[in-house]
Amino acid sequence: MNENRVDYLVAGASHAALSALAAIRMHDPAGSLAVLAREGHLPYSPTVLPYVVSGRSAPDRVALKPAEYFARNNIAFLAKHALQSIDACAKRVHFADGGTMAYGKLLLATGATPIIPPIPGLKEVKFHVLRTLDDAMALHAALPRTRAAVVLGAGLIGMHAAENLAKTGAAVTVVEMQPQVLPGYFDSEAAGIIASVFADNGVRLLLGHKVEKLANSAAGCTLTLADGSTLDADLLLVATGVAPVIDYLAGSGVATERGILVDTSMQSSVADIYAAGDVAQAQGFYDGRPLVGGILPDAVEQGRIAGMAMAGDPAAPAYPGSVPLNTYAFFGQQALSVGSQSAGEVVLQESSGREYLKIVMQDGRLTGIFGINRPFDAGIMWQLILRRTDLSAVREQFITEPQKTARQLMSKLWR
Amino acid sequence: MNAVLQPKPNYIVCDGNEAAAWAVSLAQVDMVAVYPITPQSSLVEYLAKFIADGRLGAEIVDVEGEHSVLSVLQGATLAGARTYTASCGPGLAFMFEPYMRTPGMRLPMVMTIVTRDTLTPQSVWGGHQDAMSVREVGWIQIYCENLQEILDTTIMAYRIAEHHDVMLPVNVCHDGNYLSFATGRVELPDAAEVAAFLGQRDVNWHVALDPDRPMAVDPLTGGAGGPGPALFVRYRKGQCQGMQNSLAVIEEVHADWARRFGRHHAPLVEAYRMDDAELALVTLGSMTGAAKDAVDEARARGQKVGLAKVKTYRPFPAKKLAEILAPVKAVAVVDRSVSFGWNCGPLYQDTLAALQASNIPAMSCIGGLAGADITITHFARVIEACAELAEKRSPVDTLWLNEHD
Amino acid sequence: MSAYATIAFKPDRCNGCNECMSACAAVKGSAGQIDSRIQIVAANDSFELAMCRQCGDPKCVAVCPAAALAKNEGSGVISWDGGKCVNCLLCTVGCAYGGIVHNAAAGHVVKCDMCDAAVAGAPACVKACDQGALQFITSARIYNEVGDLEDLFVPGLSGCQGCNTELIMRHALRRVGPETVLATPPGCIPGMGAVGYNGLTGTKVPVFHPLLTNTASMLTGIKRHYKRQGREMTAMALAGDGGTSDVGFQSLSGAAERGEEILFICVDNEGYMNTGMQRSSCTPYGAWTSTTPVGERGQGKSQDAKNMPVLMMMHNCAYVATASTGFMEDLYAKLDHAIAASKHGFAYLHIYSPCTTGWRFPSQDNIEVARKAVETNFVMLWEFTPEAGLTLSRPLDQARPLTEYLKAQGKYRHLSAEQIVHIEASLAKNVAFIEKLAGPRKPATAQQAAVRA
Amino acid sequence: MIELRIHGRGGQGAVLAGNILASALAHEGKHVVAIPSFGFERRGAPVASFLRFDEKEIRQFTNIYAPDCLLCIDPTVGRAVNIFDGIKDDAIWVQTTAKSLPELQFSEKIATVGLCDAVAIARDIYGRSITNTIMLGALARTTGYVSLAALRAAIEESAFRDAGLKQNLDALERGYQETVVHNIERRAAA
Repeated sequence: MNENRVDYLVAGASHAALSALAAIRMHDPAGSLAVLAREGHLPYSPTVLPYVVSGRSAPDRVALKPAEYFARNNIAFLAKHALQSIDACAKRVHFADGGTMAYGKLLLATGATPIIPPIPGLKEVKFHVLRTLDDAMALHAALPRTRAAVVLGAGLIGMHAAENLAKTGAAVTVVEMQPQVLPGYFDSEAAGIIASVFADNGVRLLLGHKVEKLANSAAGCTLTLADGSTLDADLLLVATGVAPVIDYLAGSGVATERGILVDTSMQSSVADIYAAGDVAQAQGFYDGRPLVGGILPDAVEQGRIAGMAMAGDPAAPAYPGSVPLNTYAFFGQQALSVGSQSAGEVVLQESSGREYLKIVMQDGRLTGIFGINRPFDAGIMWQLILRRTDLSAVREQFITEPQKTARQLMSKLWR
Repeated sequence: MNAVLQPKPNYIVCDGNEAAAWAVSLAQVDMVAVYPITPQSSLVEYLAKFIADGRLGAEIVDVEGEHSVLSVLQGATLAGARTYTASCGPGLAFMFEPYMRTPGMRLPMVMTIVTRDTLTPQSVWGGHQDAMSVREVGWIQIYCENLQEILDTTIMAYRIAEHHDVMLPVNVCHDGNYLSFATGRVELPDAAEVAAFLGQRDVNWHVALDPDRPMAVDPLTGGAGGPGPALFVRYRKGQCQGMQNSLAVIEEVHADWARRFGRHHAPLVEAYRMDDAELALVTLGSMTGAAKDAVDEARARGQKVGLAKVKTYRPFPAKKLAEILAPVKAVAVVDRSVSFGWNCGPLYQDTLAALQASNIPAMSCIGGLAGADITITHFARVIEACAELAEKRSPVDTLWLNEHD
Repeated sequence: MSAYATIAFKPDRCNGCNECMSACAAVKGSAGQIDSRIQIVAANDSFELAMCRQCGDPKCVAVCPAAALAKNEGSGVISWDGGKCVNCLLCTVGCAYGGIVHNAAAGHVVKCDMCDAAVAGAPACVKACDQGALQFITSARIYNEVGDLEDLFVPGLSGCQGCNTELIMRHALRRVGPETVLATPPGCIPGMGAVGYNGLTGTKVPVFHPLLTNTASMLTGIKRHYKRQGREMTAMALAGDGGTSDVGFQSLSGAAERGEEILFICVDNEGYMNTGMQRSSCTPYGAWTSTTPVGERGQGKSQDAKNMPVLMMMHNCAYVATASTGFMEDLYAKLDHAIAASKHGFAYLHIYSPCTTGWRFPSQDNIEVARKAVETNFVMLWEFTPEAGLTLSRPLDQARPLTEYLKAQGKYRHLSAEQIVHIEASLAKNVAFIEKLAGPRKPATAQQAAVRA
Repeated sequence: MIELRIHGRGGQGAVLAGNILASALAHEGKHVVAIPSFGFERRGAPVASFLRFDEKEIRQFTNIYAPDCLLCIDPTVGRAVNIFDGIKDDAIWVQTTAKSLPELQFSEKIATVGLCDAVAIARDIYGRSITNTIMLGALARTTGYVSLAALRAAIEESAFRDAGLKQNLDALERGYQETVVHNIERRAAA
């Protein structure tokens, strides 16, 4: 680094950012490179946080890269550096603490932050969120005194947290406005199976319920639902979703909708400024409309493409578009969700007990596959979707034996 | 044998093969490669002995045939070595493939041809047919008359070959049997003076196989159209120019030799008693001594006879020979080999070409094949025939000197 | 970047016995084939493989939120840390090969760890495969050891598509290095531009065409002179079989007898492939060439090939070996031995080089043909030193049927049953001869074991 | 100019004798050229070599057809070839033989004969019949062409060493001492 200028500046320090660093270094071993972490920790993944809460993951063992990695690759790792603003004309960023840094190429991978819903009284009560390692450690510290926990939101964070809270022996209630858990990843039938497993494990699910107000109570707080019923909680976790962190973009000229709009090389509307991961609003795979994916493997892919493009790597591919993806392990069960529920025709949907499988195809091509306790290789399926592999010749076999058939295709097609 | 190098007297009594070996020693060559063949064998035996005795600090490579002899030396020269070998007859024929390639690579090598007649009939005896068969390949060819000339010329050959205007290989030819095995007194020059005469060796400044100077040696050159054939033409023309340059260099080197060592040898053509000559003999090699004696005897009888000895045969000193022969009425050329295509001797053909601007009649005499002796008596016959030619001025048949010996 | 040992799968050799899966399950304490970390998938007409490829830039690692997966830079193996894994299954999304999967019995994901092959010699699945469908390729060491060496031929040599000889040339010269004088007698090697055209060079070291006949002699002169000057360098020949065994044999034999310090590599493509595919003394019996054509009376070459490497062994050279590009690790080891031997004596390396143009097979099959030649014993890999005698680099008792090799090439297409019997009988005789020279089986070295694998 | 022809058999050293003689003559300031005859020299086959010497330069490299002197180092070669072929008038003949002059037949042109039983001397010195050096002594004694001292010097410079050198010096000496020279009076009369 020279006079506070770097060739490559990466804001953010999670999957997209790390993936970009590796891609830049692969093509340009010498260019100066700095990475900014908002917090004081080494890079970690938000996805691991529920396990920090439960104690399964020790906070000092979740770092995705050791400090030595940055030294070895000649990358300046700058902790506690949050962006305040960007002067795109001068190609310079300003930090919250007043410092500045000029850049050649800038990657914005600042992630997302929890949405705090506008429920009356929420601001007056003590509640937790779960987006940072500090959040997770605070929540973990609160567990021993927790008897009755309430989780707002039945998304992935909420459900993971609810499971882990339940495993500590607390009474856990999940309140979700939607009529099912994990909306967007699983249909109601699959969600029903998941919900039943939670119920069997003592988690109370209040689906289709809306919190009207909150108030402090002796133990903690009291929630009043729309139907008039109340819940007492000595621990309240708000997990009603996240929104991209883009507040620093005011005046920068970088175009945004929900997140930062990017093209297929992850470049924003401003030259030399790129975005990847939860902050980016990239094109969707199915209809090409820009969307904020918030999917970890997608963040890795976007980071890689952004890094390659920034370094001028001629092998940089075009971003193929975001495909919804999720893996979800709960109470010893496995649920996989790859692709779209709606972009095609359901060619198979079967369930029995805790098993479930649904396959969606369009024009002989796979568009989505979803399962609970039915093994298939999610990575192979994702590739079949991305490659738009024509399955007409093996359609029946695929529907009958999706894992085996997909493996055969993989072995032949990407040999 | 009875060769001794002593400060005084600075002569040895040796045969022609040993004289050549002494010259090679004095030239301080880096490498010799050898394969024995009659009548060259004792020459390489002398060299092997000199090297074994430590008298010559050269690398000796005893290879499996003449083809490899020249190949080894090509490699060594490309690596920067001053090299030497000797061969003749069938050995020279077997060597022909690398022999043909040496001048094109402009390798300044020196090789003695201890001349021998070629097969067939099978023969192991002297004659110039071997050297004559390769006269158009691009080597400089110099013929020696006597033992002293062998020693002196072999040393001079290095300076001629390595001259930057020449850079061509040299054959020093001495006659099998009559010079290879004849013993006589030979003056030995001082080794340090020879070193000074030859100067710093620099044999691969123009083409080298040296990891410090990587280059492709002799890539394919030519092809249909394009720059290839033009490049080839420039190489060929340059090679011919090198041959022509050598005429002046040979004269200059002989002059310097005479200055330094007090022995003068005619560099291109020697004129003997030509001042008022009406008849001229043209000779090559060891036959010349007897021819000179025959000239003296004829002069004593009152015939105005002279002699031109060709020393440098390739490149052919046509201008020099024409000058020397200009005043005479007839010329008899004595060859020790034949030109099959013309039913005459090759030196005769060259002489005819040199004389083409004049109308001097010439005749071809062939003698000394397969070890045959050409005596004063034979030359007396040649002079008689020449006198007849001068009188009649009509073409005469080739005279085969030893046919009825 | 390092290269690593890897497990290679040859679908055409797999017979679906699933012994690999049993072996894996056994060594990993899994319930059975279903839990094996290697999965052979039977398709209609073939067998396919799902297992960890130990990717160079592994996505499973990149997507793991718990830092439980990591690529070991020493071994290249992607390791899984159960103490960090949170069982989120995201790695299964990252993997496009079905190489990391949830194992219900174990309660977590499992993947291939190559059985700690550095210790075990080869992974259990490979050891269990007696069909050669799984092979443990350890040739990565070549890349790691010599990958940074400069290619001393210029790019753009004009060899035929898929030329094996170009592979040999480039690998050999880069290993020998720049302190070399290279002789390439007339043939494919200079023909593809190694010496260059019209004043331009194709090689970064001093290079020349000797005559077809005098390669070893010219190198003798070069080497002797530099040695006399105390200069270290390698005098190296890359010669075709014609320039070696036919017209070049005399000078070669002479140099070998004299013990000249030369590295002589014969690139044997069994004929004069550069000039239009004429027969040489190295052309095998029955082979079609343009001078042993197939017609009403002619049925290819009617004599057996001259056994050049054995002839050279009988010169008692400092080193003689046979090698094949189908076994690069072995080839590199022999190149090292040959280079070392050329510092004190004559080193002769005979490398078999299938010719896609002259032998008539598709250009992409070159290495396959080279391997088949060795695996059928048609080409035997061995090395010789005066001290150790002849040692086999690969056992001769597990040969695949010779017809697999013959059928791979158009030049043998016309063979009659009688001719095949002749070739098989000749081969049996040759194998017996070499086995006799090799003597009783010596303990295999690690390197030999690797070649065998 | 004196022309000398040496006769012997293959292996006896006739060529070597010519070369030693040439050296000795050169040491005495003479111009000299020695030429061996050449062929496939089997051991025991008749061989000849030629030597010319003069006070002035010798230019011709040819065989000798009319010798002034014959040196015959073998007792029986005269039966195989006509050693007297072409000799000049009043020629000198130096012959190894155990016989006495009356027992020998020779050309009428011979004026001087030097006889030496070199075979017996050789058996005595070497244990076998190597006659060349002995006959050089005989030549010196008979002809006076060259001094014994010059021959001794030439032998000392040659490749003989140690015992071999001493034997050859003895041989030279005894050849010189034990040669009987006959002048053929009747020739002059004829």
